[in-house]
Amino acid sequence: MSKVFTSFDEAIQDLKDGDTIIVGGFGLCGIPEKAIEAILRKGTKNLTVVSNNCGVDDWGLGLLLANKQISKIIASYVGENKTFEQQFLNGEIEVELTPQGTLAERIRAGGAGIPAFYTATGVGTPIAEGKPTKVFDGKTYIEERAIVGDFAFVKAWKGDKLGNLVYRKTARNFNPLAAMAGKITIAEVEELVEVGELDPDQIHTPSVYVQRILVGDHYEKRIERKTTRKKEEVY
Amino acid sequence: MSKVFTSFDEAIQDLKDGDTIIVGGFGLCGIPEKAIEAILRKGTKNLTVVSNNCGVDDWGLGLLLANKQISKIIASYVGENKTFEQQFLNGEIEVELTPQGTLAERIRAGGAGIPAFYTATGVGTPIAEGKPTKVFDGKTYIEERAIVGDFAFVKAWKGDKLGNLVYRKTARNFNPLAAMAGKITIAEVEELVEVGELDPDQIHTPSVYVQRILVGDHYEKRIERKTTRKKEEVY
Amino acid sequence: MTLTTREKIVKRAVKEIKDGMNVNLGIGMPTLVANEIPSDYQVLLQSENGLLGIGPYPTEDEVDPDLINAGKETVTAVKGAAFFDSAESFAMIRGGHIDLAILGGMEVSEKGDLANWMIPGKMVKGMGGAMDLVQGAKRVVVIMEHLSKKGEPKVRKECTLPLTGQGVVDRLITELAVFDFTEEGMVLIEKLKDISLEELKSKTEAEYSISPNLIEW
Amino acid sequence: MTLTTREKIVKRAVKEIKDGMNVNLGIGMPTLVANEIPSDYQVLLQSENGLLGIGPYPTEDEVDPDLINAGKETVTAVKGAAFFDSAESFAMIRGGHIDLAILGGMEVSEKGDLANWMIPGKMVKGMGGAMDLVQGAKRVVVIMEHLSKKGEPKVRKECTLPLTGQGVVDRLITELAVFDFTEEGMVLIEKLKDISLEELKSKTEAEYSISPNLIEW
Repeated sequence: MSKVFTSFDEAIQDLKDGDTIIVGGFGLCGIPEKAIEAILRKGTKNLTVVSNNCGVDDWGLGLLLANKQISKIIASYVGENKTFEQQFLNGEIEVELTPQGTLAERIRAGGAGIPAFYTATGVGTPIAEGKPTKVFDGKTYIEERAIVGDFAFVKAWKGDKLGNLVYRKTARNFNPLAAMAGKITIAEVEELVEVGELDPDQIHTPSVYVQRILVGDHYEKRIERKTTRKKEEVY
Repeated sequence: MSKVFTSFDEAIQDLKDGDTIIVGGFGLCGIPEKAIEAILRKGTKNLTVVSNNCGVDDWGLGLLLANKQISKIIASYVGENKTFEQQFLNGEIEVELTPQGTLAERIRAGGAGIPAFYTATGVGTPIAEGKPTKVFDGKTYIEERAIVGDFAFVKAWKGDKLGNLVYRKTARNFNPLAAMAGKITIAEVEELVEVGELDPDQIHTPSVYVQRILVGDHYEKRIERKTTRKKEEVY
Repeated sequence: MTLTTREKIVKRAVKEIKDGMNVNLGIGMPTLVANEIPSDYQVLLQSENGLLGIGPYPTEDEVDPDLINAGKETVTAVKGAAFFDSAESFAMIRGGHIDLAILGGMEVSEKGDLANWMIPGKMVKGMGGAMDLVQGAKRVVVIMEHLSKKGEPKVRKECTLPLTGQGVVDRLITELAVFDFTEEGMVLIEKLKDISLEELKSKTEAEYSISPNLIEW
Repeated sequence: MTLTTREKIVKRAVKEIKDGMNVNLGIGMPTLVANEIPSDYQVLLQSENGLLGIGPYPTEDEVDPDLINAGKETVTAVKGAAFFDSAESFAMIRGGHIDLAILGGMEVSEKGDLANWMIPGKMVKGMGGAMDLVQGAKRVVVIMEHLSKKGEPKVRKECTLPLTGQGVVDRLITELAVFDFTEEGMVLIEKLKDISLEELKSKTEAEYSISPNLIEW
């Protein structure tokens, strides 16, 4: 009955070719590094990946791209990736660009049992093409559909053995939403604590959303753009 | 420029007859006691009140009912209130019963700029009457509209002077949603702390949603149904 | 010890709960099911006002006005509990993350319709979270007495009261019998030994088939 | 000291920020505006990846891979900052809680349309949060150079590039002029002293009226 796994390979055993996976993270921040590595090892093909970005050439989801495991991406920005560019121009990969806020809300809606909602985002732009619209109080809105994943992969800072999760700083981003929207949600954490150690008022993802939990070691947490100031610099 | 007020009467000075107010709380738990008392003193009439419940006869929103300040209630359950019953049967008050989850989501949608969403809740029941429906993947859903308040009144445990809020236990309930959906959101807290004292990872309501904040003293926190066990009782 | 009608229903209802489940128990009789959950089970009880992991009632010293259940009773929270706001709470419910909801009923129809929130002509109190629960929970079990206080059938061909949900009930448990609602219609799957099939039929307005694997207790 | 074109634009743009505002600054030139905000202002900068209260870049010791801005640069957080998830972040944006968004542009039309995310024939990178920001922020200010690198007008009758938003721009700031988009159309409200109205007109494809209170700098 325990949700705690010790092997990432075992935790993703039932991931199948053609599955839709929702992956937490923004850029390279708060990405489920260890699960992505396991998917790379497993070699699952034809994945539809829902994620705000798609990694860089040699890290994060970029690894799955390079290994040609992804056939479709639903994302808001895929700009940092030459592998992607090539595969897109070759017609090897389908892309559904979605405004970032709409993407976040579509994933939340998938988790919350809301099949569709309306937003003004994208009205009058290419994003609106083919989508139903409706006027409320004189303003036009687009209908956007929910997203549900066969699996969701999330990365948290701490988690307890029941699956309650706490994120750190901007590594939270899409992770709590992804957790809600996976039929099977697999959480990886830097620190796995005993049940009762997390303050119930401070849990970001309640355990009900998490089916499997693992602790990962040696998180690389790669930085995409390291920007610093000199110590004496006044901001 | 400070958001900090010291007088509840001053904080609600611009509340007008006929305004829509969204009020946090579930039952008598986590209700903005002090703001309600100020509204009672001010005597504002014809209020549309959006709140999960409507207090009891002599406490919470029941005080505004008894003083005939409310002309319409949008709530999920109004069962604990004889004053309400009388006014309803006399036709003095209009009621829009809304399933609790739909109510919560309508308020969140109001705060999140989503004019409408679909839910299966209430399909085939009196709640669906007169509402547009739509079929997604073979299942019928009802379209539900967002709620925005002229004012929102919320009660938090701690708040800082910028308006960041932290709630305690089940006193959170509708409060974070109400905070999002008020054109002017007035937060009352048990403890007002300096900016920087709250952990940024643990804030439930970010300051952007709060326009005015006050500390209240001597919270009564009335209990509706005190249920206890004997110490030795094993559960 | 002879069990009361409610005790009988509660004893049967608790068997619906499996180890590891996240469960929402409705107000009233369903709340009593909590006391019967085997102590070695890891079950989290959800309270739609914003708590996953309801604990026992507090001792006098533990009473906390900031910690109540959906019935507005003071409660405690178990280890591993989480608090959240009402939108998150119903995201859980509506999104199918609650494995089981056990709810009371006024009437259930043979199509699995449920009425449990409103009696026409009487004061309307509201549906609270019941309409969300019956649509959202993965499995909906209704527990109620087989007949009304006046001896009228509550298991109906069609509900006479306004509905809480249409075709939402998976299983109905009364003190006399257990019925499942399937694609092929309503099926009697369990009954009291002491009641004949004829007598049960006479007390049930709904039409149902009888499972070939009928269990008697 | 002579200011570069970008510096001129940034200096003018910062005047849009008032004390007490919650502001979102786009990636690129808008990010530079942060450095010019008067130090006595209580302004919170929002980063759509989940931070309200962006601080300065970290020192080498402070670098934290878990703390980045929407441009994926390492940053710090100010006192009073809050972290949240992406749905909450865009609830803030879409719900009109961000007072001001300052964004870069490729083209702006006389109707206040903005194009800033896609060049046909070139690789599409994505719109990120720009489409949400232009629809949701209470006020949208676009900053861009008046002409393209090839010397072509970027302030257009109609955008030639795919839109980010239709009729969403409240104010446009270039190194030559400032325009408002009102119910009565596009209005020139400020311009560089050194440029004649004729020259400005020749560099601007869009049609605009001239404010009776035209300011020159």
